[in-house]
Amino acid sequence: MTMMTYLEAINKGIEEEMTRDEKVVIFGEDVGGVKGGVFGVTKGLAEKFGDDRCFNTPLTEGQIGGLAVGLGVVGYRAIGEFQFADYILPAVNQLISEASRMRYRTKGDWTAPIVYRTPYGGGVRGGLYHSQSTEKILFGQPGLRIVTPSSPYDAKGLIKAAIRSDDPVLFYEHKRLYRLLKADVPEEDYVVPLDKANVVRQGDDITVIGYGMVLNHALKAAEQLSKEGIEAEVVDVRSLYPLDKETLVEAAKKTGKVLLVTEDNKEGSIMSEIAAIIAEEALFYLDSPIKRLAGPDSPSMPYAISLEREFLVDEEKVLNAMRELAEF
Amino acid sequence: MTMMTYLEAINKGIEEEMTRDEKVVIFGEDVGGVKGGVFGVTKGLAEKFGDDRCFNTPLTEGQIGGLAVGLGVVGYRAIGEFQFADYILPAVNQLISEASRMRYRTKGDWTAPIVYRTPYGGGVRGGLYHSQSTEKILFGQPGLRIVTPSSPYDAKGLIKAAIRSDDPVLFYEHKRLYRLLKADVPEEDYVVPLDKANVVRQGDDITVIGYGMVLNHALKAAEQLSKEGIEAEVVDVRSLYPLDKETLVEAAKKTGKVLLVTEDNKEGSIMSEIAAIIAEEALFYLDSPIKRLAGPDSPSMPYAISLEREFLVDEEKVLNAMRELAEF
Amino acid sequence: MKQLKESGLNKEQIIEAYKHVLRGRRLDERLWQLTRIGKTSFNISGQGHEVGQVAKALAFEPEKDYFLPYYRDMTACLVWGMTSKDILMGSLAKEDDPSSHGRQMPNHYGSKEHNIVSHSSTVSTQFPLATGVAYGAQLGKKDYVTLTTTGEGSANQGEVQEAMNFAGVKKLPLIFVVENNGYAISVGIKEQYANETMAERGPAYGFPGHRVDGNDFTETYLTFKKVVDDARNGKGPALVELMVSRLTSHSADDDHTIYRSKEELEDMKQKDGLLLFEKQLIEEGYLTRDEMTAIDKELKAEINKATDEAEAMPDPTADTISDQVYAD
Amino acid sequence: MKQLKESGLNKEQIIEAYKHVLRGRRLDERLWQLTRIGKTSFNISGQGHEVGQVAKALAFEPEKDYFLPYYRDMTACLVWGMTSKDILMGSLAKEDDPSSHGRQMPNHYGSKEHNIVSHSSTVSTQFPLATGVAYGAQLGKKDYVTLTTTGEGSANQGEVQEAMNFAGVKKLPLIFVVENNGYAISVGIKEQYANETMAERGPAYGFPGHRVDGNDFTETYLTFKKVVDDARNGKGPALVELMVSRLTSHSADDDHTIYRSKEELEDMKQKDGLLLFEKQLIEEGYLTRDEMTAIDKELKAEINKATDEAEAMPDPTADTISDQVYAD
Ligand SMILES: Cc1ncc(C[n+]2csc(CCOP(=O)(O)OP(=O)(O)O)c2C)c(N)n1
Ligand SMILES: Cc1ncc(C[n+]2csc(CCOP(=O)(O)OP(=O)(O)O)c2C)c(N)n1
Ligand SMILES: [Mg+2]
Ligand SMILES: [Mg+2]
Repeated sequence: MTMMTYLEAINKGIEEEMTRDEKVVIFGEDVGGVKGGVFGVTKGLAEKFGDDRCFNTPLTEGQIGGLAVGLGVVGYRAIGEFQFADYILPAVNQLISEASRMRYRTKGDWTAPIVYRTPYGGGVRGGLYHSQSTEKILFGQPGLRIVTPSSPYDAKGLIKAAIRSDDPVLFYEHKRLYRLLKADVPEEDYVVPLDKANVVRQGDDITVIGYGMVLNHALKAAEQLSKEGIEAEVVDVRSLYPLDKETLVEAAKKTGKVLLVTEDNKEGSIMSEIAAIIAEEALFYLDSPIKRLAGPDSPSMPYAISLEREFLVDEEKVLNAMRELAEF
Repeated sequence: MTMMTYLEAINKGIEEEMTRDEKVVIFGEDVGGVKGGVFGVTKGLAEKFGDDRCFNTPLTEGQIGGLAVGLGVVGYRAIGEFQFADYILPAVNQLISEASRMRYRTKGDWTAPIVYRTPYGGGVRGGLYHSQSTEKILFGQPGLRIVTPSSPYDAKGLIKAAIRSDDPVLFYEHKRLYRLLKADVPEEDYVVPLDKANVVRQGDDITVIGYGMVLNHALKAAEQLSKEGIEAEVVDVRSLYPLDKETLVEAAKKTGKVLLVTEDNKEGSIMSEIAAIIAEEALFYLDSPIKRLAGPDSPSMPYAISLEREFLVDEEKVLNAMRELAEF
Repeated sequence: MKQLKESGLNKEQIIEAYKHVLRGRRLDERLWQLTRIGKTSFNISGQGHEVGQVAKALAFEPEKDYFLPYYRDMTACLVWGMTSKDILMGSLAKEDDPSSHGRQMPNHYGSKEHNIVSHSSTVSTQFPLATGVAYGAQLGKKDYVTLTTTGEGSANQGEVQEAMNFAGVKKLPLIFVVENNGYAISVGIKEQYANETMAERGPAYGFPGHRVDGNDFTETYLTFKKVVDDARNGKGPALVELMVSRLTSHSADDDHTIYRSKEELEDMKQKDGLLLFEKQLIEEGYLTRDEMTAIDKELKAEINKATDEAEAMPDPTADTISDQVYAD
Repeated sequence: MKQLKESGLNKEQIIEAYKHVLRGRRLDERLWQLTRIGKTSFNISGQGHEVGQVAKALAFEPEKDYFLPYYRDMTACLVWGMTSKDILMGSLAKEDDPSSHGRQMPNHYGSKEHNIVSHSSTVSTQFPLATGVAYGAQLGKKDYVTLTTTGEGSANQGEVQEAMNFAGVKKLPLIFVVENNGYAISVGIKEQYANETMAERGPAYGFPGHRVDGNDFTETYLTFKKVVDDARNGKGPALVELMVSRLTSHSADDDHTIYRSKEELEDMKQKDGLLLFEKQLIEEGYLTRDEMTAIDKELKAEINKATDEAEAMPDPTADTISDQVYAD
């Protein structure tokens, strides 16, 4: 076990996989050379694996998206980085039209094993274009997987699983968690499944479902509420698409009171799909309306501190919503 | 009143608005000249309004998206056509980063009054890339509106309202409805609001919510069921984003049994958001799980007739789902 | 026009080339026939592109070189190794269609067996992919060359420029082709781009660009021979603009008599590359008219047989709708 | 370097130009200061670009011409009419910030009053917008010219090429500028593009391209004068590549000493355009060192005052989070 940040865990996971399989290559804007990414996630990789396997691309996200697919069809495992999740938008066409459909449209003759990594999320004074949760835009594209870790342990195990997967995987990294979370992470080789939600805390009173920063808020709030005699079941969605319906539905049934938390806008977020699944498959187990706690329906996320705070779903908002639900 | 197809109604609506306001311009691939669009929606407009106001663009959707925004900031009302809804993907960055945020990011100093028109939907042997319902990709972007007509009357009234709106409006046209629907449409000037769902049929037994082709299936199925003594409330969503929550929630409460129908994939469709809203705001009015009838979670929509049929939500599937719900 | 013997190909090879050209024409005629009688629902054809495509493809080594074609490249795909039956199975959407197993529309060529990578309908997305395939050659120290193609309208897509830019930076063994037939559906060249030639765009990304008359077999073949040799020898990419004619309407859904004059259509027919090639073959003593008639008969028989065989193949079954969405 | 008098500007104008340059430098130094002491959380700076930006902007008529800048264009925006206080209000995220009313990060310049169109953080999205603004001039028969800018890294984005292509086709009164400082964050030119100059890309889209030394005031001014005059006279667009230096790290979040050598940094400092310009002004008899010192003092006082005033302005209040999402 080594103490590692969320960021270091991702870096380590990539390093291990690049060592294990020389077909793994990684690229993106500022990913190569001595810089190793604007957040430092790819630090040391160019030095260790050479400039052919870890390299800078020109500032062209569509190209990053398509380059990965092309490498995939000739047997490489490409990891393409989008510098911010906001800048995945120029690559949406490649991700949906190409990456997510190569397998299906050839019935498996050609495949595109890819990891697209990208930092997402707000609360870093990033303003409208460095704070977004863009995963909803690519949600619901069969053929593509979307996953996100919410702990250092998952960060390492999930990136390793993503790299080994034969599917294209969109790997979202919460940029506020990069250095905020530090925990013991095994040095051994392990993977975390790409298709399983994770019940991170057991409880009988309410069920809270989330991922990323807000999941960590929920965990803290749950400890607080425990002192007040309220026990929350907390579920980390982890596999954003396809969703692990079974685990999510079970967790909803268990307490009958469900709070879905996201830092994205309320309408159209992944939490809406989870609500729909629960309303379809567990309706008669529910003792309260399915509550969603989310950002307002205004464009994410203004820069001024007053506005950013107003937008953000912080620990206090999560705590209040959990308490309110428990009291319902 | 004149008998008009859905397609003619859109053409007429645009023509009326271009006559009324010389700031309205329209462009896209094959939109100008004598061709007037690959489906013929813009036929006659270049001849009538000149090649400056109705023109062909090069084959570049990102450019079409941004051109409209630029025209908007200097006082024009641009109508940009994406030849197929599938080909909106190269423009997603412009639509989300620019069109939907110009107003918000300048607190109203600069605005982008735009209509982006595009034909969507399957059942035309269009295969994977001429059949998609891509509205979910742009759903949930505050600042942008998404609307779609499901009748010739709405087609004319809604396109006129979209053109007059000071917001960017994504206007989805179901390509199977273009020539399938023909109805009496008033010659007078009228508009249909951009933010209201429409209860197209009253009933007390079940509530069916949908739009586009499947809405028309639901209407036919409702007539059939009426003969069996089952009365369906049928709601045309019409304003896909932002949703008209009030009307949708009222309709759900009225019967307590809700069927949501879409020809899109099941996960991540707009119906999921509607389910979430109902589960949050009308849970205790429900007598049955919120049912969603949708395409399978495989990439829309294979070409082979057997596969296309399997994918499509047709009248029979809608009828069966409605009957099943009524019997619940 | 250059003499055929200047190509350096021997008589046998030249006659083989002619057979490819004629097979392309006859097979396409068959596809139109099948569309007219309703056995397939769509065709988009390369009539007028055949001579250039054969000359282009013959400069490669299909056993190892990769090809990422576009929808008019049927004849080039035949040279690359696909059979008439393969093509027909695609148009008839058969389970054994090597392009997509019936999942894509007709004319979306691909074949794992022959290194022809599947393409989408969204134009030019293959360009970034091709850079990945080509980068794979550098990474793996393989000496294959990659070819990718598109139309002159589609060449304006941003992704094309991004791919060319990357290819320049990495000096990839990659040949870009723009098949310039003067039209993007109804949009003529003046409305598509303002530069003199598309070939000029090569140097703007740091590599050579050549324009060749696609009806001049020898010039085309020699130009490709040179750029393919250079690419294989580490000298980097090239762009070739192939001047061709679109003898037919854009596709089965289009009627080009609306936007092209009678004179233009008549003139083009006179200059049909197939006729010019046949004239040249006779004049330069490769074949007699009788020999051509014999070849034609032989090819028609081949295509008839292929049609019968393809029609007899099984269709995809509905229960395969969700096969190969994901790897597992 | 050309003599200043060759510019055709009189002494007063040249001194005015110097004041703009120095104001740009001093104001940016203030912004860094505010960042260091935590009063703003971010800065990205145009140090090293100032001389070229002033020479560029002076060739336009800001009362009527439109400007779609990028984040390093602060000095050009000052010439266009924005004040130090305007800029400071942006960095301090004040309600009256004309760029975004505190909603965007610092350095996202815009001003309705001065025809400076708001831009996003997503690089180069302003290029397609600029074509819309410029097409508005043609449509409305107005004689304004539009200017848009980006960095040499961002110039590789597909949307840039699409916009240039359209501008060529429509012969728009539009000047494209690439401010080439040799770096895209840490990525040097060799990894960005393989062509000799960015200017070459103009002709590839059918219009002239010029490369100028941004530290050569006269050359830069005259080049812009010519292309602006041509654009205003209906001769169409032009591309200007402005060779400049990035004297600072990419932004407050970057440390360029990691990827740039000491020698390079030292050498660049020696060639600081401000110092060269001052030397030239003295040598050519426009100003004495003492006069410059006086101007500097005056500007510092102006900036101090502006800082005080800007700091005293009100912040946006949390309750405005949902203002101006939509028109109504
Ligand atoms: C991104 C995208 N936009 C639009 C279309 C619709 N479309 C198909 S082919 C075509 C014209 C292509 O013209 P060109 O590139 O010149 O090729 P050609 O058909 O002439 O060979 C268009 C607009 C598409 N398939 N993809
Ligand atoms: C689409 C997009 N991708 C990535 C980024 C992150 N980013 C911001 S500036 C920058 C480098 C820009 O370099 P260049 O265009 O040369 O401009 P410079 O900063 O050197 O003036 C990058 C990668 C972004 N803002 N937008
Ligand atoms: Mg063409
Ligand atoms: Mg730069």
